[in-house]
Amino acid sequence: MNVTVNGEKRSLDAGATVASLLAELDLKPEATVVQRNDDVLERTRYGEVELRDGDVLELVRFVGGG
Amino acid sequence: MNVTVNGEKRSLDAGATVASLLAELDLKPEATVVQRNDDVLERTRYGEVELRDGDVLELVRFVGGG
Amino acid sequence: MNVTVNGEKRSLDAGATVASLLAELDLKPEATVVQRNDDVLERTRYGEVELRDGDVLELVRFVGGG
Amino acid sequence: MNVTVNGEKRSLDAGATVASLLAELDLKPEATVVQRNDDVLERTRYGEVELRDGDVLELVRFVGGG
Amino acid sequence: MTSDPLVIAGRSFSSRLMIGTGKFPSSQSLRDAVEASGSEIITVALRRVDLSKGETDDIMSALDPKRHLILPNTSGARTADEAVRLAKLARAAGLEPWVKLELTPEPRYLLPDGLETLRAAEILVKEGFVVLPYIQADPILAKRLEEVGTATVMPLGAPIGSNRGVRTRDLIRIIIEQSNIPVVVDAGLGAPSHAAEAMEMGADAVLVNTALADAADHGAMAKAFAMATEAGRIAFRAGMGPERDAAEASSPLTGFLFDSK
Amino acid sequence: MTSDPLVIAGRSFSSRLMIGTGKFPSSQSLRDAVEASGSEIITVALRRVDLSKGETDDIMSALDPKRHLILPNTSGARTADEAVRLAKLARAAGLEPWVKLELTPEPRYLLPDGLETLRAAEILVKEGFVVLPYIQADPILAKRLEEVGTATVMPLGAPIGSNRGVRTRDLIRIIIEQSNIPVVVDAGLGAPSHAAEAMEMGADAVLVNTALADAADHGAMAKAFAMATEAGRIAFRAGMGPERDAAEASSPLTGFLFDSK
Amino acid sequence: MTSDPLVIAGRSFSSRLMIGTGKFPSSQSLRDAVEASGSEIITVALRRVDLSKGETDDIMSALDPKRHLILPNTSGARTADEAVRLAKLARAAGLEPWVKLELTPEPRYLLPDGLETLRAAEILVKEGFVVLPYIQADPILAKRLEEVGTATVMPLGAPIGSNRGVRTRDLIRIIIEQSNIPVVVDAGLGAPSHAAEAMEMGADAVLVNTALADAADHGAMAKAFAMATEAGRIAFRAGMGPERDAAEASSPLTGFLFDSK
Amino acid sequence: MTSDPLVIAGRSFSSRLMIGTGKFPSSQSLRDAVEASGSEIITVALRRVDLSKGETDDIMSALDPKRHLILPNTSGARTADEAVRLAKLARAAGLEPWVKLELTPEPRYLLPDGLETLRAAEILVKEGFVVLPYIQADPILAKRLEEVGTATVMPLGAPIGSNRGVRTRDLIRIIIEQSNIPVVVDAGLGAPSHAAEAMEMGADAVLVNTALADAADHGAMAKAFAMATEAGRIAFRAGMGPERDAAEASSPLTGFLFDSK
Repeated sequence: MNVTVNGEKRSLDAGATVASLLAELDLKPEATVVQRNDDVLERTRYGEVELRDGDVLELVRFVGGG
Repeated sequence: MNVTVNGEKRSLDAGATVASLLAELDLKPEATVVQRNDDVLERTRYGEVELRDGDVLELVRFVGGG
Repeated sequence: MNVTVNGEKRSLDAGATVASLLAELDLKPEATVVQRNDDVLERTRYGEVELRDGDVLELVRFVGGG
Repeated sequence: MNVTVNGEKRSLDAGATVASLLAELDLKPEATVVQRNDDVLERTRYGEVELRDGDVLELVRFVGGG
Repeated sequence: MTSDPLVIAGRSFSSRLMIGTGKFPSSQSLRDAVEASGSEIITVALRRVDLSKGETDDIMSALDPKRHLILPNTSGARTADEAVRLAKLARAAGLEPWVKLELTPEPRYLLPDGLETLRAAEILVKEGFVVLPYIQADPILAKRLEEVGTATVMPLGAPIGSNRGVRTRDLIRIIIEQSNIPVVVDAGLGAPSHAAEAMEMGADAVLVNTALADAADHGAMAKAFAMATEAGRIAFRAGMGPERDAAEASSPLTGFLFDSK
Repeated sequence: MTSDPLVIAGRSFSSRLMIGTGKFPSSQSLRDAVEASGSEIITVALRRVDLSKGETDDIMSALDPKRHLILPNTSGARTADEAVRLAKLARAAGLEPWVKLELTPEPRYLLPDGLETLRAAEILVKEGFVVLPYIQADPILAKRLEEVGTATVMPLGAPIGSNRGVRTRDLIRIIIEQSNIPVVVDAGLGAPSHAAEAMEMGADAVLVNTALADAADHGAMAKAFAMATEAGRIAFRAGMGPERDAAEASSPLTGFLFDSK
Repeated sequence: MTSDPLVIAGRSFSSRLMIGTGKFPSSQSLRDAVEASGSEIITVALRRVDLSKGETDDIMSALDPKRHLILPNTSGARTADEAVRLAKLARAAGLEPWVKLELTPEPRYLLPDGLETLRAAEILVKEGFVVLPYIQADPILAKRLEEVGTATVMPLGAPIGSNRGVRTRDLIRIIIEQSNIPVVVDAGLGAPSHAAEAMEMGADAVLVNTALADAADHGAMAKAFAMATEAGRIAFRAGMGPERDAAEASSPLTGFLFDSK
Repeated sequence: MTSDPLVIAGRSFSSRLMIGTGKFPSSQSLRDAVEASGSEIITVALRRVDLSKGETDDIMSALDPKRHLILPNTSGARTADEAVRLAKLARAAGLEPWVKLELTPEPRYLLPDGLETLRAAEILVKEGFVVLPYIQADPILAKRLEEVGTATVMPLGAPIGSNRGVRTRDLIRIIIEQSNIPVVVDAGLGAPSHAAEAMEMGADAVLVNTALADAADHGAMAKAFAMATEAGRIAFRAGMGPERDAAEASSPLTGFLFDSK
């Protein structure tokens, strides 16, 4: 299936979850905020949430800022 | 008849014109801008324009300003 | 005998000492520096030092300063 | 004969004058101030003044300054 | 300086000093200042006649519409709507459709309200006015006003009448750097050196009033501001040298006497 | 301003701008600056002829002794003795017995040495010179120099050639307040606004060099300084208003429209 | 200073120094600064993960939610709408509903857009956020923000990262005089003396970032700012003396020796 | 800061804030200031006893010779000779042979006389005194004093008691750059931010008196100056960032949300 991650198209295997996507991208779940189609997901549910074709994901984190 | 001049109630004789009002107030027509019920009057017509009961007049002039 | 104290003439009884002068002036010896004819006297000797006619004394102290 | 000009030793033919020296150095007399052994020479006399062995000369001019 | 005219809304002016007409002790002192300033753009305000006073001096008698662009301000307005009404009244009274847009809700410092000013500017530009807005030294607001079509921006150097000079210089500098319309430094200029500084920074013009009215000799002070404004402009165009941390000798550092080789 | 001459050592000058002649890229650019400045007091330096170069431009050709008081400086001198010798040499070379006394032992900031300057001043005054000493903005030293008979004091605004302006304003103000001889602000004036500020403070004159030589258009910059210097003087005499913390309205705060009673 | 807490939106803080976390060369240097500053309010930004980079340092590991109020800013937003979305995202990510509202459309000077900031502030306040808006030193805008319910105003001293100090002091002074909510001077403070000056003027707090990141020793600089901020606050409360034109002797002017009567 | 002692004449001090004892309303307020300042070098003056008054407070009771170096000044002296006599009198009275050399002939601005100060310094150094001369911000004089062997130079920031801050900063900077002995900024420091600024510039210490005596809470103000002085020193050593003309973002300028690729 195809999803958009941070503005980039990306194809994932069926059954992919947020957790598996983060693992694939080598990102720590606890440091990453995930917005899916305008909803921000709770960190605890990253394992359950299955991605769907056409999902638009924003993977965001806090960085240094003034 | 009663008119409002610069926020003050004032009673005038019937037939009073803008010109007669300015004269009564000792004001130079050429230095005074007259707004009557939201219309600004042409200076040349001060003599003709008869005032009506309930008219609201603003007598205005240019002063020093920065 | 006559002495000059801080620019003022003053007459003292014969036998007056620095200590007796300070007492007469109601001044604490430990807070007062005494210069006599250009010599600064040691505080311990105020009791012994007898004043002589014509002595010029400067009674000085430390005060607040920047 | 030998003279010192602006701190440099220099040998001149006998009979050399200030004027001939300036000419040799390609300097305008009217723009050059000549000090010889602490005396400043009058411009009008540059032609007459013969230099002597051991003379110390300062050739000076006005330049731009603030 | 006719070779270097100030152009506002397609109209050329040879003087870069605008003056205000407030607070002069007499018509004569105002006439002296107007004359000596050589100004071509002169501001006036609109006020109700004081009926209790009757006839008083007519400010307009000191001005000559042939030589002076009489620029009405909207002082007294606290909202965009009031400012628009004042502008229209001035135009209806026979002045050209130019207006110094001035919206100062707070009386202690008389600082302009950027939001209401922008709102009024949009309306007045649509109504065909040439709009010269008085603003704080806010480069973002200046850009917004340029976008809605004002003819200039008039950022303040310091509060009106404070004579404090170009205290906002860091921001004025940015406004000048970014602006495509003339920048007129208005308010707070209390000395000719302040006007010169603004012009040296690249401002297109300055507006002065209080400093002239404050003077003991109004005509002389107006002349002084005119000269300093022109001097600052000439210097800006002549290319100024950089500020240096150390000294740079003005006399040669070689050829000293008394050195022997 | 002929009604307000600058008087130094009993001699009157109509211009209050003195200029230096150093660092101009060409004789022509210097001529342009001299002409446009309208200056009547113009400084030059004395240097050894560079024998390796032969004939070069003659600075004096740009000056006219009838219109200009040519004021030699003692730049290059590191001691009172050297300064005195330079002054005498200049006089012997045909200049009038006027000298800008300049004693700057240290090359990085070229700040004047007050002690040597005072020592040289005493000697030169005795020798009949009209002495204009370049000094740091030291009010005590300024008084000492006045006491030994110098014709002026010339405190610096900032280091020579730094273009930093009147950084010493707090002390210049005191010197002006206490001085009975003309105060000429010299060095560091990099913009016409700096010259105007010095004059507004009550200085009697200013001296400028680097700012003119730095300019792209030397004549224009000289004209700008001349105008600003005069503007500052006129303003000083016209009586300037006070600096205020709050605003002071330039338009009336009464008679607003839209108020009903 | 626990007897003099900073209170924002009903919450008390003992430190009046807020710090930003940008531009530190390493997590350790940031940790050092956070520790030494004693700050209780620390700003962070929200950014997309760079997918090409994979895992990187986690800024949050340097912060302790128990001791620090982590204040997300809306940097990157160019419109009110974007700012609102960023604020909500930060809250959804688990931070408290506090936000430093920062709307800087122009990249060269990063000056905040007052109109969009006001618009965003109204929305965020309605949504229940504690809003700390970054603004230019505009007293009129500051009042408007107070009226719509922001918790503070954060006027800039100079452009972000410029280290220029409180260049807007004339206007900051007015904002402090007129404000009923805490005034936090933000941006441009490059030295501890700048922070102290802001506090002496009566500011309630300061925010610093670049000056800490610029330092060679980040921890030491953070400590210096903490001390200077507190020093400025103490001085403000202790009642400072007036600036004087003349001297006022600190030693007695009487009782001199060597005087004879 | 014990790792960074101030060393004068071979003696180490951990505090870089020196205080004066003049003009305090009471012994208690002075004691509070001395205590809170943590100062180790404290100045006093010498005056004739007022015979008409009899016994008064003894300033020395507020000081502890074990913890404080009591530094007598020569205030009141108008000549080198008087200053030397005062220094000797203080030493004879039991103080250590240290002296703050202060020669101010003129009462309105109390500016020091450089010539007399240099003359007195030469004598006192020969007599074995540790000499700390109060001077105007004259880099040439500072060098002369260093050459004759003074232990420090103490240039003024502004006239005594004026609270105007480091107005002489351009020249103080040069003195610091060129000096091989400690530079103590003395006089005119009216706020902790002024002390911090002087230390950030690289001054070795500051001396404050009037600002403490002026305060409503003397102890608090002394503490504030102590903190600010140390903060400025720490910042100087921590390496400060440069002043920038434009902004430098403290939050990343990449990774913005809402951008699609």
